[in-house]
Amino acid sequence: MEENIKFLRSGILAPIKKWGTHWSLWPVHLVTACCGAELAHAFASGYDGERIGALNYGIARQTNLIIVEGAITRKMARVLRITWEQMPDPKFVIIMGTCGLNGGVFWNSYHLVKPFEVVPVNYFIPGCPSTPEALLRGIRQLQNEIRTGEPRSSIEFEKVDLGKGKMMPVTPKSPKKISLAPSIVVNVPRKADEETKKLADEISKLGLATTVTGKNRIALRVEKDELVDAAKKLQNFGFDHVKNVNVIDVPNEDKFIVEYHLGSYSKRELMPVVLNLFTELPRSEPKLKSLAKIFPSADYMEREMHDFFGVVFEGNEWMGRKFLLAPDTPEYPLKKDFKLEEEKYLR
Amino acid sequence: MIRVEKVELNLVESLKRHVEALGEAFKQAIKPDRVTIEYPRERRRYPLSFRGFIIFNSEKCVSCFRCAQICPANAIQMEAHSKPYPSIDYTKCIFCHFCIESCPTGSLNSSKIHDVAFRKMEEMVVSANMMVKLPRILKEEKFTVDVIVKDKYWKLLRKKEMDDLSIPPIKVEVPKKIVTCAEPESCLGCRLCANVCPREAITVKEIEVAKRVVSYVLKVLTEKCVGCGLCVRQCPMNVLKLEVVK
Amino acid sequence: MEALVISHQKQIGDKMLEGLISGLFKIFTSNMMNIPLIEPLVDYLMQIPLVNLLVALILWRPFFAVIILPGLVGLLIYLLWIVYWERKLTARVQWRVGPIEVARPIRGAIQALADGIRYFFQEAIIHREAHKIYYIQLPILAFIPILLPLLFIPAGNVVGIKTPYGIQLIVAFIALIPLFIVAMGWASHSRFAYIGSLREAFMYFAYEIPFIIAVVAMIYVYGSGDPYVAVEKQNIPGAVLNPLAFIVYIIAMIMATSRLPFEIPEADQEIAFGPFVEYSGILFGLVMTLLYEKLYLMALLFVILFLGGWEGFYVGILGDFCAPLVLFIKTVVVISVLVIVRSVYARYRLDQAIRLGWTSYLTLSIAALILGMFVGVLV
Amino acid sequence: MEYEIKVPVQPPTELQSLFIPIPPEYVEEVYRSEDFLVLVGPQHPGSGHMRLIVRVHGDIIREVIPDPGYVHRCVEKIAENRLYIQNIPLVERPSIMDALNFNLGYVRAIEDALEVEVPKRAKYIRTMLAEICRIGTHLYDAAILAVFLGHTTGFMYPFGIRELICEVLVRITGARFTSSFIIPGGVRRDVDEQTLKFVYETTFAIEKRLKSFERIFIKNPTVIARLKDVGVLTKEEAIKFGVVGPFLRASGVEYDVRKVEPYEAYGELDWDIPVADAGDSYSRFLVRVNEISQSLKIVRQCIKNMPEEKLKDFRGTFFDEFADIVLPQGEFTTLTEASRGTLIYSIVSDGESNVPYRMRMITPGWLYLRGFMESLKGERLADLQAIYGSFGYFPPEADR
Repeated sequence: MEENIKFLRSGILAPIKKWGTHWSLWPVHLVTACCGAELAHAFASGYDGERIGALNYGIARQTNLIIVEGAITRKMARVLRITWEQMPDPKFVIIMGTCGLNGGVFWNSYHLVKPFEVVPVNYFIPGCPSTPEALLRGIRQLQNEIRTGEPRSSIEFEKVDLGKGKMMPVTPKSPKKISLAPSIVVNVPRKADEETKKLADEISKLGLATTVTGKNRIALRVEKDELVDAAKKLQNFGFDHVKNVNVIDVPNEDKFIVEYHLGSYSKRELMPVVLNLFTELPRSEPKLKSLAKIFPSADYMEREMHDFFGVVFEGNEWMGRKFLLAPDTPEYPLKKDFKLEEEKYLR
Repeated sequence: MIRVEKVELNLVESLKRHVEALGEAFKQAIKPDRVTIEYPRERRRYPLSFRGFIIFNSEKCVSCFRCAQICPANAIQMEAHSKPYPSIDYTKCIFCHFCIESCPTGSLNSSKIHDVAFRKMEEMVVSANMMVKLPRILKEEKFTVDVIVKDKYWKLLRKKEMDDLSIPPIKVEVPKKIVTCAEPESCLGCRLCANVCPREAITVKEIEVAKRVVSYVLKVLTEKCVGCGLCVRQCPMNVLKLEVVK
Repeated sequence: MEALVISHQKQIGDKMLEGLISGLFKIFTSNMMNIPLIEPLVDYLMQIPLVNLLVALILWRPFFAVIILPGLVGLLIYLLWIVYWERKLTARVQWRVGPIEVARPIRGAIQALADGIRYFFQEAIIHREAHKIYYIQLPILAFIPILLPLLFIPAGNVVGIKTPYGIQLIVAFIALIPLFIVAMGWASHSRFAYIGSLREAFMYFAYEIPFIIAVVAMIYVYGSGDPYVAVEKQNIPGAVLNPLAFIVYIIAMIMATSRLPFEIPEADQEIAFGPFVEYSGILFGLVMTLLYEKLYLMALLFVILFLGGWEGFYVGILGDFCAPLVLFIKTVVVISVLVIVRSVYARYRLDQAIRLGWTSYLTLSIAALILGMFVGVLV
Repeated sequence: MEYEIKVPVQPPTELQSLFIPIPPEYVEEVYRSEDFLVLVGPQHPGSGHMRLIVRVHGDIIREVIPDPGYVHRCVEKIAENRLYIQNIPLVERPSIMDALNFNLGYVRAIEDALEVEVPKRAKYIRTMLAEICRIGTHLYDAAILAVFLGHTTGFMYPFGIRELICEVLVRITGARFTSSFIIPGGVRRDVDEQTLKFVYETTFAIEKRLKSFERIFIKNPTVIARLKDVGVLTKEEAIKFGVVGPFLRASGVEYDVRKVEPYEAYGELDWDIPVADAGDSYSRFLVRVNEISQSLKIVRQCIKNMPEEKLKDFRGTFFDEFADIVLPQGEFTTLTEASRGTLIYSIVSDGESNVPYRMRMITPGWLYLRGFMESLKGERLADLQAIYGSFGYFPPEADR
């Protein structure tokens, strides 16, 4: 078998094989992130990658090129590897976009892996997103590599002598200022127009204490146990969907603030209003009744918040299981005690 | 409000639409409205506002760290040459050009280089000494294409010329500033400002005012100071200030 | 003594061989193509022993029809052309260029060759759960129903097997092809292949009956299943004689070869090429061309039934070669126009296609049949 | 009469080896009830970067369980570690074709907190850019819908037209997609007259090209056959599941943030919101097609009514102006009508740090995911792609 492979690589038919492979690099349809938009541009009318023989094709078995379009998350890494293994030999990988290189703007994200650790890579293309020209250049370089056998970058930097010296003894301070003991208040009263105030008064009549936090923004604090009742009351009042479920972690006060932003589509006067229904939970026992039964639109966001903070929404059937995150992600990454890598300003 | 009506197709309408669609296809097949830029053979001319690879002018740089600190991706890190100069890690750079926008002296500039493929990740970390000159890239093109819209019709105009990929540096009009000490009495004498200064323009002297009472005198060498503001940002007591020089 | 016996046997052997060769030669030459253009060359080659047998074989009409034109060689040329042309035409409609850089002076015409070579040299994966034997055999076996109809397709006096039931036989053999596709899906043992096979089977029911009825309608028009009669009677082209059958046949061609809008069994975006999902390398190269080959066969029959077959121009210098050439050119032109549907239509859903097949389409085909009967009486 | 056939059922083992967020009991139950699980995506020609676990009964979809998170890049956590200004490139990454709407929403939240007054010219430029992005995104979605229906020309035409939009963006902002152009208190730099004229001309060129697209795709009978009466969401369902944007309007709800809570220059311009009643895939698509023409109208008006004013150029002073933004204490929520629907930014600040304490970003994709899943129930398996495309679901946007 090895002899056969050797024959294919360097035997008498090798030039024909090289010629065929080089003009027929078909990228598999594996969209991994938003660089896919530029990939589509590169293969659409504007640049038409088919000109140079690269035809974007359906699935792994019939293709020979993977273009990793940006970020590879922990979930996607498996799929990338499976796809790569499904592809028949000879196969090539090009990574486009900074997300796939060192993360780009997501460089310290907890959910990204580096694709060059998952599959062997032939070419790297910078840019966020890389322009279609850059992608075509990558394919072009790969063609040249197949033809000539020597891999080359398409850029050469010219060095200029800038002298040698030392860095200053003190590292300059980071521009970030982070309060060590932050006090978080979500219902800071702000001035607003009359209509919002009137509406807030009307809602107050339901027996709920409201604060006007801006034009068309009303905050409403309830105790943990009253949340379901309040939600039912507000539903009768006209709020019919949840726009947002949010949890704020305040470790120095040992609490979670759980917010439901309610809105309305059915009542015209309520349409611009965002009502922030919030409650506080102890950090040690983050449990509350789910609102997914009353507002089905809250369902997925509750699952997401469970992923991020470990808050248990009792009654939501998805509790205890990961929804958005991969099984091997660090536990509850959005809690304040989970720290990300800090920036470095010196090399 | 526009109400989008529900479409009901009868046989005649349906046939008409079939004919329209086929007619459009045959029209395009005979006389195509082609919009393709055949990249390796021809290059699209991007405007001068294009955000591409970054060119560095070491003479203007004051090592103020602004580019490194504003970078959202932390792609710019300072590297020691004769002074600390920025180096760009293109494995992280997202071409937002906040650095260029932040540079108070205009030492960073854009270029039209963007179509680059690297073989190795290590090659993508570009030091300041490699950014001074416009890098050479592989060019296969013979034409330059302009996108023009004329009389409501979109055309590609091909010219047999090579596009110059450099962008003339934009003049930055920021008045020169130097640092002064606004409240000398609050100075702690921690020497952070002196140690962080890339030009060694600050000296801190200790003066014994009375017994066991020490005061510090902070002296700025105005001819050395370039107004980078690092000391101002570093000072824990906020005693330093940047002032405009006339 | 022994030596004598051996030499005697050898003599007998030689004689038998000689007899065989001369017999074959007689068969070949009795039915040889007459092409004035290459006659001097043929005459010269005929004087060289053994080579003359080969030349005679190639120019033997049945052989020429099946292997050269409109048979296998024609099929190969057609394949290279149509894959390229389809991509190029689609690109043209879509405001772009299509494959070109591979060979710029000839507008990239050898793109299909490059893809073919790439497929040929690529690893052919047989995945663990596939039924290994059938998985490999079926793409190759599928050539049987492709080659069999070629035997019966005549081009002038160049024909494989001459029979008065030619049209019926061609239709019967073409109807075998979907079986192989279904079997491929089964052998692949994959979810999408399974769904794709089912879809292929359903589509088969949707188009096959109207298709056969359309052909029968034309047989009524000509009063015979003999291609020669069909072509002879087409002073007015069949398309004009029975336009309904003409339309039904075109739609059947599109449906039977999984072209858009009826690209349901493959349905790239829905079930990822259905029965062919697991194939790779040269095996995929074979199965990918299968439907193009089917299209070729159906288009050959289409030209014979509706567009006057090989009757067209006659160039004296080409002699017998003219008829296959006319047939081939007509076929390729028909297909080249037909492939434009790929860039015009979206894919129908399976149930829509079947409903279409069993209602309006079947009605249309029956109307075509009735019309065919009337026209048959008149012609 | 139906006979029950008792066959020992063995769920496929390959399901265990994949990261599937459903319990094995569910898989077993599905296989016992004559159903079939089909995994669509993430490597599938007709799905984006997400997995859909489709439970089918014959050809009819019983239930769809989404498996999102394949492009979850932790925007919210990262935003807590960056300066306010550094978050601008971050928030536009989830949906790069719609970058300026995403950018605008975030910047408006900061401006709302700081109570900054934006120059009128800047407001018009922002509106214009947001609408250009809206056209671009609707074209992108149309293209994806087309390719899901197997209509490759329908894919190429919108992307061809998008080249013009990219050209406009690159001339104004310098980048094809991710421009990070809108900053608190205005835009990064002024737009000159020549570019504005080019944009004005371009709107007509786009209109002209769209005519071809209309003939070959929008009005194509095969497209209508595939999309009509498929994936219907009634008005009540749409409200219940919190669907947003054009998809909500396609179900008959007249809700558009630009109308109910006008921001930037939308209150001063003359335009309409298209609304359909059917709630099926085709009306979802047509609503967006109609929005494109409305957006073109807005862009033209913006250019015609553009006030003459000198805008500040931030070159050189960018760091000093923006690095040290500190928001007052409290929570600031803004609603923005991004192309695919309501985009919500909710920034919580502690009043001392120059990084957000918590930035919650809810994208339209995440909001209508539930409605999307519900609309699939009871449809055929082949319609999955048609409905997927009609929602224009873009996983990076939904996963953030």
